[in-house]
Amino acid sequence: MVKEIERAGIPVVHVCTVTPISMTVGANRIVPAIAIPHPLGNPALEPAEEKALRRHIVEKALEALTTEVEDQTIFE
Amino acid sequence: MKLELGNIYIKDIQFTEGEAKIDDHILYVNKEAAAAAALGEEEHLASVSFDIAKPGESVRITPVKDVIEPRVKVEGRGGIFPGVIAKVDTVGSGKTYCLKGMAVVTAGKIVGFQEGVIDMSGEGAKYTPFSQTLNLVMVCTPVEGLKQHEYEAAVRFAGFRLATYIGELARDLTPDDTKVYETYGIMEGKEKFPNLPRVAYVQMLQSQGLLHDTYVYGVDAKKTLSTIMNPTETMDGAIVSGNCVSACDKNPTYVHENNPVIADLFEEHGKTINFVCQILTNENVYLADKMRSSDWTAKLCRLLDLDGIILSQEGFGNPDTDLIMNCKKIEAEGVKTVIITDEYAGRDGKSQSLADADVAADAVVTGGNANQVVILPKLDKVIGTMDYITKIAGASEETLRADGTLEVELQVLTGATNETGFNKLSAR
Amino acid sequence: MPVKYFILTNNPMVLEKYGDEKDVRFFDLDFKGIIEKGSEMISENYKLLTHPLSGSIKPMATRYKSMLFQKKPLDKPDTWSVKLISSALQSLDKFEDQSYKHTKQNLEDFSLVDYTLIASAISSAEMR
Amino acid sequence: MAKIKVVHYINQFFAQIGGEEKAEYPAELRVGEVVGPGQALMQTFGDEAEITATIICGDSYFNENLDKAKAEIVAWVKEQKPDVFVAGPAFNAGRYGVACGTICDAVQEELGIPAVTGMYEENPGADMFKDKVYTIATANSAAGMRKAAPLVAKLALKLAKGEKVGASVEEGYMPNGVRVNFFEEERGSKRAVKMLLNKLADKPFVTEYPMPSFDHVAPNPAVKDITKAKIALVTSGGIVPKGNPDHIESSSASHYGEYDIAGVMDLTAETYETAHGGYDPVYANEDPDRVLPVDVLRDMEKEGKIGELHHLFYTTVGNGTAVASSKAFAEEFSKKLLADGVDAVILTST
Repeated sequence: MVKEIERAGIPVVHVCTVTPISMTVGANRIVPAIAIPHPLGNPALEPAEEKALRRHIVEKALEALTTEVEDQTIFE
Repeated sequence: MKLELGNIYIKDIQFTEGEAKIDDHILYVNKEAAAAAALGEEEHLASVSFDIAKPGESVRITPVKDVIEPRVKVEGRGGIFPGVIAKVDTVGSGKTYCLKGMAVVTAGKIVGFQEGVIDMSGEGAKYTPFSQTLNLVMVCTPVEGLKQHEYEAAVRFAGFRLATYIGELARDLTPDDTKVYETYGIMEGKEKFPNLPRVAYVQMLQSQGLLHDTYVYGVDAKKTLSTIMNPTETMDGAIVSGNCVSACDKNPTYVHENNPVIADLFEEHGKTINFVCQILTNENVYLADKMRSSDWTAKLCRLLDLDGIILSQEGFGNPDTDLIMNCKKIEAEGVKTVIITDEYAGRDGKSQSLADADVAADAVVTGGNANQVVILPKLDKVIGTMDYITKIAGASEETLRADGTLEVELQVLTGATNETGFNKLSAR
Repeated sequence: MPVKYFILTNNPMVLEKYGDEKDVRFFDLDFKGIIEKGSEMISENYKLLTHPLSGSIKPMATRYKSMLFQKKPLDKPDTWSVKLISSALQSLDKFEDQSYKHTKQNLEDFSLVDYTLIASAISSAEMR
Repeated sequence: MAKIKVVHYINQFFAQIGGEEKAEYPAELRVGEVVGPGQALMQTFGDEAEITATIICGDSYFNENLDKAKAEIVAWVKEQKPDVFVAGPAFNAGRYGVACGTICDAVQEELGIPAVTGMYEENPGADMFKDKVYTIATANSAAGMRKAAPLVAKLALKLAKGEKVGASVEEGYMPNGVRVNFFEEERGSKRAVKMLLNKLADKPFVTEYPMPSFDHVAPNPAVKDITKAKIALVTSGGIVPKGNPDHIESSSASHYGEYDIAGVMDLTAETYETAHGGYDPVYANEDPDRVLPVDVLRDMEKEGKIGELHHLFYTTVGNGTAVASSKAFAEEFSKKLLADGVDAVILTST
């Protein structure tokens, strides 16, 4: 899906747990997620802490969207 | 280095109670003598049995381990299969006779799922080159409790001993025709053909580990750095197969002896190209080995001031990575490459054929899609055993169908999608 | 100098042979499962040292796969490892699932071949 | 045995009605008539097949009234019940090529009738349809009719008779991504030597296996000012409103969902859930924000860190869904995102 969104001319960041799959499907901007059942969260944390973690990932995603990239880049 | 190959065209093979010989192009085999020659002092094999399969007969040979062409060295240094049967010596010069139109085929369960099938008639015969040869088949039975790799080595050597023994029967014959192959030293070649493009053959040898090995003068290719040799050395059996995997694209010893790239480059040698040499490189499992071997191969191409090379691989998946690395690095040295491979594009032909790719590989010859499904007819006779057929790589569950026909992928047919360009099968 | 590594495998023979003297991480998964486990390792920044498609036995035909990984994780996923494992993942679907072949005898053969492949890689890694 | 029935589609030019000035010519069905290039096809059909009807349609009419023209023509073809449908060949006429590809694809998809067309490789219709419709590679002008028509006709006969179609280089159609085995005249090593000789002499050669370019899509330029940007959320994690109103399947999804989150500040266990069958749904159902970060983006919206969170989000289930389907979903909703002025997308996957 990520390739079609990019092909349509819309910059897209792929927040994905298993980055190799993200590379395979052709994502150019990749942000590693936490885990498959809860990519942008961690139930073991306190709600406030978990939201902060989520915010950190979303900020990484925005950073990816605002960074020029030549080819597939993982934003750690 | 100059080698004269003498071809003796075998018209038929027959068993005899009398003395083994070749008379008027007919090979007479005495089973006891042949068994004795094949076994030598081998204690790992309980027994060997012989059978003959002729083109067009309703016969299936399976599981097939190796296919070997009997040859004999009548003049020049060393003997056939140096470092394996003959003592170590630099072969590739002098005079060698080859028994054309026939092959020694070793069969026997080594690793239950790997060996291939040779059908002498029907749909399968179209795809395996060894349906066209008179096959002297040796079925090897191991001693009780023998480990697989010991059994593999035992069958391998028994095959070479038998092929050498049969080749010796031709020592005093006169060949039907002869062909001379000559290569020169680097400088000498440059002087002789100053403005012909300098071309070499880069051969990747299967070398991933037990049952995936190739031996050069008896040395396991896995442990070697890329090296160069005279292409005529292969004609005296300098390279032999110890490979048990993926019947369709492994190189049986027969293909090493009759390498088509070497033959077709010699055709152009001195006319349109200067066939400088052959380069050997391996296909290891360890990634750093792949880096080292492909770097070394590209370095050799540069050192030899080559203009172009033909690159062939052996096997699938793991070697695809080496194939692309070799191609990329050699092209980066300014040496033009053409690669020969086969494909695994899925049964529907829609999957990606190779496990790796690069824009540098812009000149590819393909030996066909090994996943293509074919229906093999029920044949009257089986040499070897049928109970592995559903286990052979590529055979699927419904392989053995009610009417006795076999639905299998080309993968199971020995040599079907060979990657040295041995066959005419291709794909688009 | 020799590389520090750990072995990721679903092959009981590898666990049995190397279990006590080497860092063997065994997971009882099928072929697809162990390749996916390898992919997870790579997304946790571990560098792959061997080719995931080693051995010309076709994926899905064999059940076992062992892989070497560099012991110390990098700071981010290693691009070559990602490329190799994703190509292996992709090639899984072009091969018919042949797990029906996993008879007892064959499993021993598959196990042996996988063990010998990783052994040949270990000798390279340890520069023996 | 009965003759094979063929319906032939051509544009206004090849029907000798006129050129560009007649491109608005509406779709017309001429039963029992063989028109223009139809004659050339008939030479190869001989008495094996006959063109039972010719459909003529102006290139502009077709492309500007796409759904109407397609429906009309497919209905006529349905009526005629041909064994095979032939369109063109269109050579290098762009809109004509696209029309041929579109109508052949529609006939195959909607009626299950095999179709074949022909055009020049640079015709835009080629890249669009060669993987779906057998497309004979032709010269770039009608001068190539003599060579193209027999190839189109022969392939049409084969498709009508349900015979096995050979490799692209044997039948003359453009490689369509399906590898087909066949036997060459010469063995591989000989072909390799010849290819090397051409490559060495900088002469043209044709590779037997073009390397896949991984169909890599180049990255778009970065968002200039994120604080003014409209961001949309898309997920393959299957987040849907509680009760999964559109019944998105838990695996191999056949469609995607478009849902409005205007005024929604946070996804809660009571209001949203996951339809995804491929992972343990407990955590996502507990707090769907863990898959679709609406809560954080609403905060950022309030703080002016982003311009706006788009009120629509798109969702499907990535588990086992065919690549072709998820590709089609994304192509469709990307058009909607563009139409809604979305500047960037955050796609979350499990």
